[in-house]
Amino acid sequence: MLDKYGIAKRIAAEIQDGYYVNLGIGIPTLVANYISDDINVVLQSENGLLGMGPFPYEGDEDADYINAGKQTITTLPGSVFFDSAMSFGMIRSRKIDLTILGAMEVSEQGDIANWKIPGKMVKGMGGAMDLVASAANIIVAMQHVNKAGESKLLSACTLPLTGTKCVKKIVTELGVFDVLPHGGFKIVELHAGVTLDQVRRSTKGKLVE
Amino acid sequence: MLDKYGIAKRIAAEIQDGYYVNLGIGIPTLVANYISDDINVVLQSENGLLGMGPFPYEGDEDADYINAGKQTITTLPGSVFFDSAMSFGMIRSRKIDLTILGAMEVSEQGDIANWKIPGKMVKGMGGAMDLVASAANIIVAMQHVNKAGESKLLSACTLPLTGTKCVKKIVTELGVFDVLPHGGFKIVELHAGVTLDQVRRSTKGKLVE
Amino acid sequence: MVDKSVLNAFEAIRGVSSGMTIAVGGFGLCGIPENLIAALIAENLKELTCISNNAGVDDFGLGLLLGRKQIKKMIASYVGENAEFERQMLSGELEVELVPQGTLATRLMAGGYGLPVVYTPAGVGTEVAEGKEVRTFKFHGVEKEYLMEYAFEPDFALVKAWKGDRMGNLVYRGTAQNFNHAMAMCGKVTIAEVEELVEPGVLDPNFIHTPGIYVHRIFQGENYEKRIEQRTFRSKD
Amino acid sequence: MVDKSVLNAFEAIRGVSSGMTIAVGGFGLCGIPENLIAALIAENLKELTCISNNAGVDDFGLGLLLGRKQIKKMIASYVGENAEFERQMLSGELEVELVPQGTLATRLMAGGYGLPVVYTPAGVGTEVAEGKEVRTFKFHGVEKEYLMEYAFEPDFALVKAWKGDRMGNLVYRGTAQNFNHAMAMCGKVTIAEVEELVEPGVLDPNFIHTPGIYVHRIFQGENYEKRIEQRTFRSKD
Repeated sequence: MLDKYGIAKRIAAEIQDGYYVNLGIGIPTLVANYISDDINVVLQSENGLLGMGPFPYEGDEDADYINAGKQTITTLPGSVFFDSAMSFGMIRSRKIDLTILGAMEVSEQGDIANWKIPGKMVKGMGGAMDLVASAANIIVAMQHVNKAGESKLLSACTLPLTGTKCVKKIVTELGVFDVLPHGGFKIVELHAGVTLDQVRRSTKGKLVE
Repeated sequence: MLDKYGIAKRIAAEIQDGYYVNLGIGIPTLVANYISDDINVVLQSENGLLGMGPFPYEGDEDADYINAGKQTITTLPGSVFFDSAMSFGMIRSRKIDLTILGAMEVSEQGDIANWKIPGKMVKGMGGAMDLVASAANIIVAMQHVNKAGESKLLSACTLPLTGTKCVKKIVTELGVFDVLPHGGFKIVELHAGVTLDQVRRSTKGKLVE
Repeated sequence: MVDKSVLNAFEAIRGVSSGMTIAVGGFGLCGIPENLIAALIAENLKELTCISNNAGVDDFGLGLLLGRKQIKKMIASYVGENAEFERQMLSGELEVELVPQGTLATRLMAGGYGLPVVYTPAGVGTEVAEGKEVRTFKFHGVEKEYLMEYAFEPDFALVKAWKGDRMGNLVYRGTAQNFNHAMAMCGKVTIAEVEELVEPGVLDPNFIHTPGIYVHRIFQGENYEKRIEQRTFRSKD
Repeated sequence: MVDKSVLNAFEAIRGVSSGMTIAVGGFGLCGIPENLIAALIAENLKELTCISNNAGVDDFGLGLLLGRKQIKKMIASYVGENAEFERQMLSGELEVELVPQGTLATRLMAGGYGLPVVYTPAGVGTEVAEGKEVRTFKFHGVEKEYLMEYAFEPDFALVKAWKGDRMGNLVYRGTAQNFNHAMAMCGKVTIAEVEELVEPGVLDPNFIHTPGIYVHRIFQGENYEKRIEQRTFRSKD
């Protein structure tokens, strides 16, 4: 079983040399820390930056240099700033090779719900709907079950959708799952110490073993 | 009766302080020479320049600095270069206050034909269709009759159209004419030495005296 | 020179009146027009519809307007970083229209590019699609559904740039560009505040982000706080 | 660093083959990719569909490809500055599709912005509208007709910039930017030749025209002629 750092590390292994990657807030942000030094990757921040660097040194924070999570960041050689319209232009035109984001629910068809819980304060979808509607490749990083112990891998999402038929892969604390083109969560691997039975019990949608 | 320089000079008098103006090829280009020093005007060249300056001094010509007529030009303080998409973006969003261009025919409804003569080599419409379709205010600079002596101010254009219901004013060697909202060429002024009769004979479309 | 400079924020917002729709630049608290927001407060304009990616925090940015109940409706992609916003929304005092961030940016850009509508795949199959035209296009080799979204045409656009000249040419710095450029392009009237106002010719004509033709008034702002929302850093060891 | 630099034009055009659709940057002879055009000639690629605002002159630019009958179809806004073009067009050897200049630019931009179609008023009521969807929108306070035009998705985009870095970031100079930026954004594969290739970090991240993400291959061109089509000047007296 993996903790959130383990999930982030496992996802980092999916990133290939030359990729442009958009990392969502939460576990996806952690992925940046595990990208191999042997490959070259460019991180996009949808508020208008390609080539996101690490946090600045203490005292060097600059209010004009932030990421989509509103955190102060730095640039790297070759970084580019641009406006929001171009940022989503490159997202829509599928120039981002991989999008990694969190989710509350994923369906066996690849639908994703991650922005709204009816009855609770809704903060908004931010850029998530644009990202999931356009990305060529989407990996979801999330816990396999919610705080109430209910599966987040479902036949159909119960929460309002963020996008449909878009998630390609899910990495949870239990394992790695591909969403099959015709539906179903295909077990790609189980993490160390995880039993098939554990995954079966935690997965409500169709599991392909 | 005015020559082409006179027509250009007369049109220049229509330009107001603070205007952004797009000048077409031919007589319209000459208009720039007659803009009063008392007003501030910005010339747009649709290949990607706001703030077109005069021709460079001999020897200073720069292949990277041209206007839409492919002539070498210079910039002025406050000039801006941009790409073709933004250039026509500002044209379509009606940021250009005045467009001045030549025509082969204008109809009493304000239709304009200036790009194609069937049976002759067609060079293309360039930016003319975009300009006439979007400009808030269009003045046509042209001779009143063509080389065969036929009126170019018609009930309906006979040549393939560049745009419809768009021309607001016409300046010819004979006079200045407003195209009325419900059709017709309203005589605004006759140039020195021009008789009403002369205009009547040279105008095939509906003349409003 | 076509001189668009005005003295200050108060002169700049002349004509902005209660009930209007205004686009306000910035992403979070980054790149927001601090001086113009202060002037809207001082003039006590009410019933504003604000198009802005976010709604500020309780004591800064658009949160200041919210606190004074000057905003009737927010059109944004991500809100609720402040308690008063949440209270007003839940009580029904504040109308909120949530728009995907890319759709928001593209609708603003469309206004500036003279495109009446755009088609985007964002929100297809979600509640964002409700009541909207859905149309299938083959693009990038895939048949896919798209939503038709209308261009924004705000009465005023209030933006903030790093530098600008008296002719209205604007240059942004870092990620403070964000929504400011697209908003500047689509305002019926666009007002820009800049950290440094320069004479025409100082800015390199090759590197202007927003050409002055889109900007109607410009002034040099003062006392920029440029607050940081999430100060993250690493230690130097 | 994601390094996109290649040695020269020949390496850059690998994969371009006869029958493909290519977008070629430039306005007149300004900002054309001279080295890439030379490579297309040397490789003798045929049956090309070229999207380019113009078609060069008899002995320069795309005119060189026309002279060797390498072009099957031109999609352009203004052509015929060369005699061979006229001859081929009149004889039916060359197919020509004339597109309003703004429509051309916007369809290219649409490709790069992931917008499958755009609506433009250009050409409404003219022969350009034939066979196209016409739709009325209220925009800028006016009800008006617009034509639906499709985004371009050329197999390759061949562009020329002033400077670029190995990561593909591009900067243009003066009006040589013209169609190059929009084309660079929409190529399935975009190849950029630059007058000066620099290391990442040399170009100011605030002032990049085309972000490297849009560019797949980049190289430093050589022997630029940069021919002037209409040399106009004034005397110094």
